[in-house]
Amino acid sequence: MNKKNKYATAFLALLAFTPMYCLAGEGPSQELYWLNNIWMMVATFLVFIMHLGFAMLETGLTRSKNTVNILFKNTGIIAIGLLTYAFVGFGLMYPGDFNGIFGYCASALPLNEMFATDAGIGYADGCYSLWTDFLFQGMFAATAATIVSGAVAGRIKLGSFFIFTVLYVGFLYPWLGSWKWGGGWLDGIGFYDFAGSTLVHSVGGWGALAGALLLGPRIGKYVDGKVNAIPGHSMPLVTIGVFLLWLGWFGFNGGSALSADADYTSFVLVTTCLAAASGIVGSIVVSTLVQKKPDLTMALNGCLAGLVGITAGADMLTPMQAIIVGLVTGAIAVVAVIGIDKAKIDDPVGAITVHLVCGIIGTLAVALSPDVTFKAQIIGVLSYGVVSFAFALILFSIIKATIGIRVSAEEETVGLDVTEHAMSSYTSVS
Amino acid sequence: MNKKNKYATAFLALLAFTPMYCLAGEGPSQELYWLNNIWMMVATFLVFIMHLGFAMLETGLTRSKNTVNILFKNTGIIAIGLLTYAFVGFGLMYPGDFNGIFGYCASALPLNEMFATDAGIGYADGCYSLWTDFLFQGMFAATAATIVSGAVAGRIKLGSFFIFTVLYVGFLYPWLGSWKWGGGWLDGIGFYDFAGSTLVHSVGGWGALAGALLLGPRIGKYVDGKVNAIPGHSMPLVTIGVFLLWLGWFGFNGGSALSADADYTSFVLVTTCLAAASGIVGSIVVSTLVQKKPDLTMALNGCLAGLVGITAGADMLTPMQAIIVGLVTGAIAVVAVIGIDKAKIDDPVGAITVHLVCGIIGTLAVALSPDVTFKAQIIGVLSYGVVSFAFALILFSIIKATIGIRVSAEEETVGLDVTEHAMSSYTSVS
Amino acid sequence: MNKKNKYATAFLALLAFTPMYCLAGEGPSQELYWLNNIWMMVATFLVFIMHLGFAMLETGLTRSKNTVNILFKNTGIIAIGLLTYAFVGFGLMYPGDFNGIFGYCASALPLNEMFATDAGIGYADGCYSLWTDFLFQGMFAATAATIVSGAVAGRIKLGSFFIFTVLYVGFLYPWLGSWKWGGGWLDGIGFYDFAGSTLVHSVGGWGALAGALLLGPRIGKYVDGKVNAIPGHSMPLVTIGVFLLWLGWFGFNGGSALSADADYTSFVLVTTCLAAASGIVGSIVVSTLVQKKPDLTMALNGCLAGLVGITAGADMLTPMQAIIVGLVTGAIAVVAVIGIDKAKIDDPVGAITVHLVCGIIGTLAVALSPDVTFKAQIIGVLSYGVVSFAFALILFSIIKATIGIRVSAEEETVGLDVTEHAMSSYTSVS
Amino acid sequence: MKLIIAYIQPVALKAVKTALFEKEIYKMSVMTDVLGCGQQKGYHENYRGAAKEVNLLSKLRIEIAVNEDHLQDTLDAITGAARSGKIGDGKIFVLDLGQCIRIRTGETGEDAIG
Amino acid sequence: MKLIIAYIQPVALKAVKTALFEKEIYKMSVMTDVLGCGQQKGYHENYRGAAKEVNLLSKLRIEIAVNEDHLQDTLDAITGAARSGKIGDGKIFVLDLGQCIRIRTGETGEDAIG
Amino acid sequence: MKLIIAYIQPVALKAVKTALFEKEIYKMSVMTDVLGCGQQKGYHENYRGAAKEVNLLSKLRIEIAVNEDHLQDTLDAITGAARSGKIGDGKIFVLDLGQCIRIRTGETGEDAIG
Ligand SMILES: Nc1ncnc2c1ncn2[C@@H]1O[C@H](COP(=O)(O)OP(=O)(O)O)[C@@H](O)[C@H]1O
Ligand SMILES: Nc1ncnc2c1ncn2[C@@H]1O[C@H](COP(=O)(O)OP(=O)(O)O)[C@@H](O)[C@H]1O
Ligand SMILES: Nc1ncnc2c1ncn2[C@@H]1O[C@H](COP(=O)(O)OP(=O)(O)O)[C@@H](O)[C@H]1O
Repeated sequence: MNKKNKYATAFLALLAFTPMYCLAGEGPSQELYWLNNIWMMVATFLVFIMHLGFAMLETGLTRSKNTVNILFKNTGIIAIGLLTYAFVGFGLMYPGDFNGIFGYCASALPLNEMFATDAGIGYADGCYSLWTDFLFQGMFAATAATIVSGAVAGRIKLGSFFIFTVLYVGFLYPWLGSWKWGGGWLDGIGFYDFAGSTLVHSVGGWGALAGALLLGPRIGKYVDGKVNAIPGHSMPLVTIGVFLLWLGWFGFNGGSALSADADYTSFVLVTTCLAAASGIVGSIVVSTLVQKKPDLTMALNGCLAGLVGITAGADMLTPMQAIIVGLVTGAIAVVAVIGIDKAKIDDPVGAITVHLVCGIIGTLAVALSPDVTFKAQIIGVLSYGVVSFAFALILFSIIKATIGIRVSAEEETVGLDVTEHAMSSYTSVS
Repeated sequence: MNKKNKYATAFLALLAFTPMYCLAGEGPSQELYWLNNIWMMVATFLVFIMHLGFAMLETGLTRSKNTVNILFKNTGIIAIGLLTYAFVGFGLMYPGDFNGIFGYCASALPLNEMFATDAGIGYADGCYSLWTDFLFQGMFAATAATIVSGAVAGRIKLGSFFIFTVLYVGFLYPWLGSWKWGGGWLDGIGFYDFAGSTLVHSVGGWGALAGALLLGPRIGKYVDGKVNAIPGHSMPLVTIGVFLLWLGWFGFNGGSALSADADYTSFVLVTTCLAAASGIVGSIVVSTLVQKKPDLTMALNGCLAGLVGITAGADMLTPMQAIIVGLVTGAIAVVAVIGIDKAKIDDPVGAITVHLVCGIIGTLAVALSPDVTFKAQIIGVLSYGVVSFAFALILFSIIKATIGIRVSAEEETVGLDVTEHAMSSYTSVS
Repeated sequence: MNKKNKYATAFLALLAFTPMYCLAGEGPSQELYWLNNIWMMVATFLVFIMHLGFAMLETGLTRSKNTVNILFKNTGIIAIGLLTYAFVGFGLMYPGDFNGIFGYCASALPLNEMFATDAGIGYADGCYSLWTDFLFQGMFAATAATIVSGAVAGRIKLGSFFIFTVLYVGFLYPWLGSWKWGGGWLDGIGFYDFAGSTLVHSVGGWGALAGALLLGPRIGKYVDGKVNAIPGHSMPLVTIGVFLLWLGWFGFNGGSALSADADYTSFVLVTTCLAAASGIVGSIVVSTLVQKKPDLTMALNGCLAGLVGITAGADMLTPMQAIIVGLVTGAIAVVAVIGIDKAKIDDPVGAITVHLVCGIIGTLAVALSPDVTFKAQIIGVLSYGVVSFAFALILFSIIKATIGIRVSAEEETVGLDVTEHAMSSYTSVS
Repeated sequence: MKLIIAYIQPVALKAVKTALFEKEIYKMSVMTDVLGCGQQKGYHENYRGAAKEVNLLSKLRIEIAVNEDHLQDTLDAITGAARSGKIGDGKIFVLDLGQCIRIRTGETGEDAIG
Repeated sequence: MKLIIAYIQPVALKAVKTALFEKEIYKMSVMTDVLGCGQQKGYHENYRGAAKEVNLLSKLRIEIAVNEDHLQDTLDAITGAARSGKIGDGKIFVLDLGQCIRIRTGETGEDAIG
Repeated sequence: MKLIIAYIQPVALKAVKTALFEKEIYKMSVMTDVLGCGQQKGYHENYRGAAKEVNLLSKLRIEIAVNEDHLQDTLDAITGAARSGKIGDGKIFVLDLGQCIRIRTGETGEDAIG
């Protein structure tokens, strides 16, 4: 049971709230197994649809001349994410008993069997099947690379991005994941990250920062020391993206309960939604104050900020604390987007703000709970930060030094749709 | 058990179809509790996605110069809806034992506790958890304001709309809801509204009518006594909106069964879908006859008309009756849209037609069932109508008299995106 | 139990993997019945949303002047599909005991009863309710016509298409379906088609081929013997379409397990997703080789190719075999799209490639499993092919000879939105 | 023959068309994706905190070829219908038109214009 | 030097381009968001029951600057390729072009045109 | 009075506008949906295996009416700011402008231009 739900269980036991059936000595009933599994499958679907959400968010916030390229990247990422996770990632992330730092279980997903021998009700105490486990975790994996995609949009070479993706999703994400969710050393010292403010979002966010730094800004973004708005080309697509991401978060957080425990799971959904709602309010207020007029993209980023913020502690904070986390992350998101722009780091979709900045805040906020220490959270944030930022920086640097990382100025000016794909995203005359 | 499922239970007992487990003396099993709760969580997700549906429908049916504004309103509404429901609405709508007209339960949602003392399997006889209950009902709440949003699009001041929203969602909707679903006086006299043809849709529709009347039509809509088409700017967005709304209705109606009872819940889905399908057919036929050519927006409105129409009686009518309700509401929707336009009430999205007109028809249609009286239905329709229309009219009038309700002619001409948000929804040159 | 799950059961028994509860002598528990039913309802929702996916795919891959027409067709199809299935199709497809070739059960869906006498836990051994059964199967039905819609886009008369749809969905699809899923003669000889590579996708694909052949290409598609690209007008819509289709496939295949059996169902989801992912990879690789630059529409078609390919054997192939099926169908999809174009068959969305070509490959690939014979698969593919192609060809020919099938050249040039609907899909000046 | 180019506010199109039809001017071409920069101040957009001065506002551009004797009528119709009195109403430019050909018939000159 | 403005049906673009290329006219500019109002009757839209007369139909506007000696060739190419014989085929206008400058090199006049 | 028509690369718009403002030319109109075909080779699109030669590239078209005495300044501003030295930089055409009317006031001629 070297899975996340170890924590769910421990936590519930801690509160003596309701004993999980799997603590009761006798095994779970077939009914419980099946219904737990239904819940986890539904959560998997919801996390899947986040990829469409990310694709639309990124497309909408960038220019139409790069749309085919962005859609292509996002289509490729989910394929790469699932396949690398099937062949490597799943075994890296859940190595079973290991030294706590690096391990590998070669047989995690039995690719050549119809039904694996260790599958069935005994797999995770009846909380979900082997296959559901793989698919749910696999859907998470691709997320880290998708986050990077947004920050490097409009200037990165397609091939270079895919090489980065294969290694970031196939190796780094699951390896670092094992430190906590695989039962590794950070798990041992009491670091808490319920559904991945740090493990998923910050890891993605560090990659985004590394990419944005190494690539430099898009042409025309910072001219004569002034920040130049390069507006996204479609606000309806941005809105579709964010609503689908919120929808997906029901599965991202709700599924991270790792069983269908009625009170536990639904409690997590409440904190999640309240943080999203107050994230919107927080960013609308600050955006209206700072920018004079309320900015739709900020309101939507605020929603995501609240969601990322609550992800680490969705099962550890009270509803009121969730609202506060939402308000704070939503408010900070506005300031961070503007600040990162001032620092001349060009992040077209606000990925660094939403996933890195708010991921860190959210992870630290778990310490509001008496059961989690601030120290453990800091150690977790730092160790994930150092390793993933370094990895991304080195990986991008090697790619830069070898096959190159950035398209030519001319290609960027014409747009990646034409230069990388020989296609246009919108065709009116034909 | 002062919740809607009282009725589900009573209804089933009535038909002696299958005894609900919770009538059996012994409590429900943990399995039943958990699986009921899964169903209700899924229904919650589906109702959530209706908000994206409404946003797309409204955006697509209006001009592109107001798109940011519409998306912003819809993003704000869901945040306002959830937060006011958490702080006030839930307690207003389900006050427990009360005088039947107005009551309040301050502790409905325990905001400062991790797990409330009255939570758990006993909360609603194992039909869903406290948290699921709140979230499902909270998702409903924001709907009423979203309906209004469509009818006032393109000319209402942003701040004024949000003030209206806070009071309509935070106070009026839950207060009126308590009359029936909270176990109030209308519940007592046998008024039946399964999932809210009246409680949600008509209440929203009355607000829409009040808003449209007080604001007056958009500039250029009625010139020299003639109705002037102001076409919506994107039919794909309208279609996305309606399909997402239909999807959401699986949860809106299916979740209103308030348990996962296999036959009961799935029966409701069948009547719901047949009404939607025949609503499309009804409006296509009438639209082709009246307008000479079949109008896509009418076909899609007809789908929603059928859905709103069946909402009150989805568990009370036979499949064939559901088809008839769909045909009738779909057909009437076409006539009503044209008629309301002839009456010079400018409703860009047809909200008054779909939600008010078809909401009333649907509520009355429940009397086709032998278990429901026409008189009770009339009383329900009228009392909800009088109070919500008066409330909306007064509230809008106060706002109009104080901070103003309508943007200036110049702002309207330029478009609310630029004047209210300093943004454009679509940017081609940058 | 003349339903698909006969096979699921037999298959599981075969592998002696886990005995289905319904084999155990005593009936299923209420909990199992309800949770099975929840799963099947969720699957129904997912299949429903595929119709939005098809609508977006088709809209995005065609020109904006035909957008209203395409959205209208797709809205009409789902209405027609559900209603004909309620009145005729359900009884045709599941006639009960019959001669194996043609049968009809008039009382399949009791339209005038609230709760049918044979409903309840005994209906399908507690795997789902009568109502869920109807709705899930009904959602499948409309799919066949939707597939045709894509291939004939931009030139077919609206009325003629709807006449075709009524007969194809209302009669042909369910009649042919009875041969296998209704327990007919093909079921008897051991033909295997888990979720419909042949029964749904090829049947639709044959109709698409017949329609494309009889209509001829769009004006300007093949000029002076050269293939002329007529690019679709919106790549974001295409992407939305494909991601929604993938999402829907979780229900299409997952629901075809016909119970919530945790291992069985989730195993199916894994093969489904791995085939989709490798379909993307296969088509990206081949597209980059053949077309020099990676084509987004090919990558997305490749995803669908993988999904269609795995649909017949999702519960019969190992994960590794699923990956191979995906790679092969994804690769072939690119070649087939180009080849069909070279053969001067104009298929704007690649329906013939994805649904017919890959449907056949997928059906044959099931023979990789030791439990299925190649011969039975060939017989199935051929008999479905002959009958449905002949039926579609004759039906389209009769329509062509009577009311006509193709709009005039002038109407086609102006676009069907204006000529068939008197509307525009996008309006900028108003 | 003259070629008239008129920049007007998008909202004025309907009125301008009606006014032209009344003067029996039925032929014209309209360009919709036009941005104008003039005395009308424009506005500030504020996208994600980066101020963006938008001094290019949406306009319509109408092009009408007319024979000399219709010139004044056409100009009057446009100015009359497009004038709101507010800055931004637009401009009309008149050019000499050397030749005009109706593609369908091959007619040229004044016969081809109407 | 002359400036040729041609309004054509969108479907004719391909043929016109080919015809021009054959006459070795390689330089042109095309405006796509153009609506034309002429003898072609237009059609009625009917949006939600409100009739809407649409007499502005989609057209393309081609602009070509040519030297005198290429004028006739260019006109012939356009008329030849754009003519379907049906109402709505379009019009060609020819203006005197006073000056022409190639931005890249600063060349002016006849040298700059091609 | 002269009517200046300039085709430029879309990216150059900002620089051109700034250059014009510096010369105190504040009035102009910009058409955004413009495709240009010239020495710039274009590229090949490859949609679903069917090659598609795209020799129409995105351009912007600026139209500025000026009085004679501003002509040179305007031309200089445009050429200066739009020149990258690469093929595709664009062209400027200058036409004689017969008349100019400010719709708002009815002013005509040189007074109306600015
Ligand atoms: N000299 C000019 N050259 C080109 N276009 C012009 C010129 N002057 C005005 N325009 C066009 O006319 C529009 C209206 O002009 P503006 O100066 O704003 O208002 P007014 O004509 O009322 O003074 C401008 O937005 C621009 O499109
Ligand atoms: N006098 C004119 N001024 C401006 N544009 C014109 C004029 N006459 C025709 N056009 C343009 O040419 C198009 C075709 O003209 P139309 O009268 O419909 O056909 P035809 O040239 O065959 O008589 C019109 O839609 C319009 O765009
Ligand atoms: N003779 C012409 N007529 C109309 N437009 C032209 C002409 N020559 C050039 N253009 C416009 O100018 C653009 C740039 O011209 P091009 O020949 O590509 O570059 P350069 O001016 O550097 O030689 C073209 O894309 C086209 O829009």
